[in-house]
Amino acid sequence: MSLTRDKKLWMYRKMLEIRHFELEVDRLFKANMIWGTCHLSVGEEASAVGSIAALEEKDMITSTHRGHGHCLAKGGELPRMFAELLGKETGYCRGRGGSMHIADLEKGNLGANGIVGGGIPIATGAALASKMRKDGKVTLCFFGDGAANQGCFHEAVNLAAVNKLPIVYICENNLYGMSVPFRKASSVENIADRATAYSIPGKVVDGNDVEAVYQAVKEAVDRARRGEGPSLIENKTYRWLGHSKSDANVYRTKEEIEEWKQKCPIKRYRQKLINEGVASAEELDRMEKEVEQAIQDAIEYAKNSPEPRVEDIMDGVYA
Amino acid sequence: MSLTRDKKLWMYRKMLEIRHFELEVDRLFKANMIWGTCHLSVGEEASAVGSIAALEEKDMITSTHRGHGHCLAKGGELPRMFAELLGKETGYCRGRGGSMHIADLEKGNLGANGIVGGGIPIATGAALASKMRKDGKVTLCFFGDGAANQGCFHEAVNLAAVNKLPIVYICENNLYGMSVPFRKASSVENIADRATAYSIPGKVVDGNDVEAVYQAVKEAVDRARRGEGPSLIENKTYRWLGHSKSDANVYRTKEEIEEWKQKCPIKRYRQKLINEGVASAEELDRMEKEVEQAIQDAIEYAKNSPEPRVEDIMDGVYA
Amino acid sequence: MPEKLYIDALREGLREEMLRDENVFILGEDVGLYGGAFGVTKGLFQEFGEDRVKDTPISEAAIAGAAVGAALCGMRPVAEIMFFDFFTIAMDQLVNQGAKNRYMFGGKAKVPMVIRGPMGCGTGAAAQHSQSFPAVFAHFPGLKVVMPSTPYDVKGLIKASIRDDNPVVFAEHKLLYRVKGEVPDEEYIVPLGKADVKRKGKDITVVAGSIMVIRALEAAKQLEKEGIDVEVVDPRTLKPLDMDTIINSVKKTGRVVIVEDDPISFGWGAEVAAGIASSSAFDYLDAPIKRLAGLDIPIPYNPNLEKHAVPQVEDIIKGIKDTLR
Amino acid sequence: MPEKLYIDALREGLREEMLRDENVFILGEDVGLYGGAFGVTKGLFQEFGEDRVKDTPISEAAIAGAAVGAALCGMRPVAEIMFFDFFTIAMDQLVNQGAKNRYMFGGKAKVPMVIRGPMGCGTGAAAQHSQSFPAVFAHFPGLKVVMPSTPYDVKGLIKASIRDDNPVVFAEHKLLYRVKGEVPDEEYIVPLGKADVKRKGKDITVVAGSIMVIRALEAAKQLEKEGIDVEVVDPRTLKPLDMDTIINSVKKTGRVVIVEDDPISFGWGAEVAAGIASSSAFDYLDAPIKRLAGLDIPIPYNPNLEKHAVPQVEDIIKGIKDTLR
Ligand SMILES: Cc1ncc(C[n+]2csc(CCOP(=O)(O)OP(=O)(O)O)c2C)c(N)n1
Ligand SMILES: Cc1ncc(C[n+]2csc(CCOP(=O)(O)OP(=O)(O)O)c2C)c(N)n1
Ligand SMILES: [Mg+2]
Ligand SMILES: [Mg+2]
Repeated sequence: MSLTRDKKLWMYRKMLEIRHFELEVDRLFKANMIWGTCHLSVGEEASAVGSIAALEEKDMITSTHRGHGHCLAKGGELPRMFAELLGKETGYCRGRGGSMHIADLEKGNLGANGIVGGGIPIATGAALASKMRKDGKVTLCFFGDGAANQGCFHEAVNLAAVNKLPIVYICENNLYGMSVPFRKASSVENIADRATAYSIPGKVVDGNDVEAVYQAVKEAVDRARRGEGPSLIENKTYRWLGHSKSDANVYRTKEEIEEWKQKCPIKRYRQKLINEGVASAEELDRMEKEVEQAIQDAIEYAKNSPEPRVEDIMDGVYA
Repeated sequence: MSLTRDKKLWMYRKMLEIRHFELEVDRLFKANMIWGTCHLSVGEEASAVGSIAALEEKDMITSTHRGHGHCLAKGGELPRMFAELLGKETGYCRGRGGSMHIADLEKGNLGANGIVGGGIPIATGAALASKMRKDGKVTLCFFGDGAANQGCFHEAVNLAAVNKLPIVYICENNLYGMSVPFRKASSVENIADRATAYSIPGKVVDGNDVEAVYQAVKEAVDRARRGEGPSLIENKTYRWLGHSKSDANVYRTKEEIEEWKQKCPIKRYRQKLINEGVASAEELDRMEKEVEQAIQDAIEYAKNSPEPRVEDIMDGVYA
Repeated sequence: MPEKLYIDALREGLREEMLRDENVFILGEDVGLYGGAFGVTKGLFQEFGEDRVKDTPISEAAIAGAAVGAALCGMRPVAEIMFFDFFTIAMDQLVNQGAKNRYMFGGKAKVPMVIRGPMGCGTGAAAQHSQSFPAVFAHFPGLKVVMPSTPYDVKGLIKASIRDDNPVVFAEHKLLYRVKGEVPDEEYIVPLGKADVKRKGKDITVVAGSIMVIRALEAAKQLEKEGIDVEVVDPRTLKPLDMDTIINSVKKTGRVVIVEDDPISFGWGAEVAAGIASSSAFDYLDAPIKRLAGLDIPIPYNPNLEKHAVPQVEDIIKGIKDTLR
Repeated sequence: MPEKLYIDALREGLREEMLRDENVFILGEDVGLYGGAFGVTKGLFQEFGEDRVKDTPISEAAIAGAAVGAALCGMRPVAEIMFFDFFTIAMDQLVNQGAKNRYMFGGKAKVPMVIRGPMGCGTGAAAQHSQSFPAVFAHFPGLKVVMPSTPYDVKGLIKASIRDDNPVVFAEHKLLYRVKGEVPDEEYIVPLGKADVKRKGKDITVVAGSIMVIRALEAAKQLEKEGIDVEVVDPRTLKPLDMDTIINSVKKTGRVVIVEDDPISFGWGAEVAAGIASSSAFDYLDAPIKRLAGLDIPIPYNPNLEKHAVPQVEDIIKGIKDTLR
């Protein structure tokens, strides 16, 4: 499963896109231009991108409250994402959902989720549909280390395992569930060890190594597509910023955060691409400029988009 | 942890009591003297008795829909149990609960449960209370193989494990959850293997060998009492009768049932007691007669007990 | 017209929709070989195979959640929950996911699923297997709630529910399974959101749902002998709720008794009463609105207590007479 | 009297009960060092230690269930659920276990626990973090349901709830946390089951709960200038529901508007309306009972839509005027 140059550059670009997108969101938040709350995945980009890189276009994902990265990697468009965060009619959810509910069904993104763990049974149902229809699709189900303590995780993984459903469960272990350290909430060394409880493969991956993530997930996706059932993959990573908009970070040390910043998945991949001669520093810089520009354009688009009309407030409850 | 003669005879007597109690219940049911439904544990007596034999009197249990055995082993009284099944005011629940809700708080039985898996978080809370109060109590939490697929199993065991609570989870694996075979519902060889998911000890036991059950549970109880946290024990066993009152048994073969009847935990223990010279066949026969008499007396008591008064129907909703 | 049992009519509805649309499938505990705890799905496993009549682990949250996910992908799952009380375990997946997905995604998803199961007391199943609380689901925007009372309705409504593109909570009643009624051989559906006047009358309106329709009709029959002419209106679906039919009936009769089998406080009867009290029927009311419902207690096991926990025919007769006085 | 924030008064109530009774303890997600998502438990961890202010895994069902179990053993747990929407995950443990245990055990167990958390919209948290549905819990016999609207009430009611020997669902409102009001320094409790007339008036009764009390009082203030004298009644607890106070007020004024922030269909306002319509106040009514409530939609994210999803002060003013016309 060797990666083409295009794929490598795609992965790098997507990580950049996510990083810059989220830093802009953070800025807009602080400027009071975004309402509500949101959860940023800065530092975790390799997990979203490496995982989704292993999919085909027709495949599906379910995402989490920390879902911007998943959405972008699965083909989400910057303008519609910003528009959603700004609550505009042109947003992915016509301004009804906001950050926690962005879905992009056409691209196979079955949605972020405000309920921790809430997407796990849904992803499992999507995989059940694929199996029944024999449509050859695989579903990736993202969730956090905290979510792995929800009952629905257990129920869904067991259901998938007994039915050999085409699904890959991806735990993004960033060492905290909100303020609670992984070790205080989860009585297990690695979430991947829980695979044993369902007789499925489990694998711990360096979640800041985008190619390692890709390889592990690809293997699991192939397995799923062959009809051999689910796998559980744990990407060990870290979020650099607070849990959500209001977070004094009392539960982590500056040193710990700094240490993880040193393990930046983007910087690391950039070095690798340069070292391996995949691209020059200049090419990558140029790419970054493009990304930044696209993001500024997207913000403009969002700002200029119309608000939803109050007359339409009842629309869309029922089909 | 060698067993005294008294304890051995107590275990034998309790198994007999449960067996005869349930066969009488079955008879009363068929005679339309019992209302509603009930779930009999004929064939599984060693699991209830061996497990509870490992407890001290102050310790607690939570039971299941198939809970007569647990209740009797924990000191439940035959007259009040029959009275409950007959819906009488003298029953454990004053006729309000019936088979599925018998509780005996004074004896540490926190109740049978009509919700499969429903008792698992409750037991965990009881153990939490013990830990906070340092009262030295241990809680045994009974549940079936089917219940081990409920989300609350996962949540509760993890909660107990991170808090090192004094609790022992006892899965009574009788190979079926209602009509669905264990292997079709649970993607794991043994429920005990799920212990790995919480880094706690897990052990598979021959659930028809009352002393083996005792030894395994005793070890886990001692561990819990020492403050070292929960364990998961799986008693492999089998129910001889239907799942509940109406069960055509279409999902099992006669041969399978017959084969398990050969493994009768009571017959087996009887032989052992005689072989080891613990008691003579006559002594054990006499004991059985006593048990039968006690049961007949209990049924009489229940039959002669008063019905609840309709005027009291609102009593006991709120404390 | 042939007479059929409620349970058989329900099964026929399921079967017809499965034949009609290969996206329809059944999942739940013991729905396969066993045919469901009450026998609703009996024979369907043999006819359609284990893929389309799927036994699941005992995992209500995953059953509901998987149904939501499969529905989002275009399947039309019909999930059986063995007893209505257990809907609480699947609650989050129903009300936070299934019900909200479409709206919060900007009107861009469909969740065509049915989740069904029996509510109600009367079989001695006690507190955790007997409660009726369909009103709870009707309070969550995005769900539809159906509560059929006759063999005719249950067949027509299950078919409509399966064809509906929204999540439908389909509340059966244990005691109705063995009730007989006319069911035509020709295909038909009963649309969601239409109340049905089960009996025409001019003296008083009884709004009854589910099992209480049967009891209200029996009460009406007995009162007929005393010259009291009772109109029985069955809302059939709680969401959408057809208040128009109810209001028109009340305007005609000027008196109303509402009969439900869930605990009286905050039950669906409250919504119906409130709807009447804030409607144009208010001026036509000649007596206070009367509500008959279950006591505010968990259902007791003892058969005599159990019987007293919810309205019986005698209670309905008395309630009607009190309101006419 | 000193003025305090609702959130601080609530915390004081928790703290006092923890000092008073060592069986009282707090459990929930991020309630420890972090002090709770909204800061309700801030400082308690430092004061009482991690045993009595216990961070749990993200496992709402186990939180509620463990509270039930601990309560059965004589502890008095106060479980925090981070958002009211997540109560659905803990639903079975609350309604099938906690609520029913005592009755189904023949009146022989006590379940002295509180489960609390913030409901309501107005912060842009969207569909899965904004819903109010306290009425749902009030429909389950065995639970009590409390819904405090002021700093005074929240302190007195949390203390009463903790001392109560039954499971209490304690519904706060996000927007109330920062509301200020008078809170005496001396110890007091507010008993469960007593409505409070938050403002006396003679022209019309407004029954409002939770955040809507604040808005109703503001509406009353504005209408005073127009010579309209509004009485505002706050039920404070939905279960037990003090209908007497409400009925007496309606008898006095002859007109009533009910204001709630949950979806209108099958909300608690329906029960209040139904209670009035079947009571002795029926004959005193000079106008149909008016209900103002949230729209039947999941809460939208966009701030303008969100504002329109539930009644605002203007809507209440309009509702009152319509009813007086
Ligand atoms: C059911 C539920 N419980 C609690 C919350 C509040 N909450 C939002 S995110 C979060 C932490 C989730 O931790 P994890 O799964 O590890 O994801 P992470 O935030 O670390 O990415 C919590 C507790 C929620 N949204 N849903
Ligand atoms: C939550 C819930 N789901 C389903 C049921 C119906 N039911 C009662 S017992 C049972 C089987 C339980 O299997 P297991 O846990 O293995 O216990 P066993 O009956 O074999 O002793 C089922 C499905 C229930 N009572 N509660
Ligand atoms: Mg995390
Ligand atoms: Mg079993």
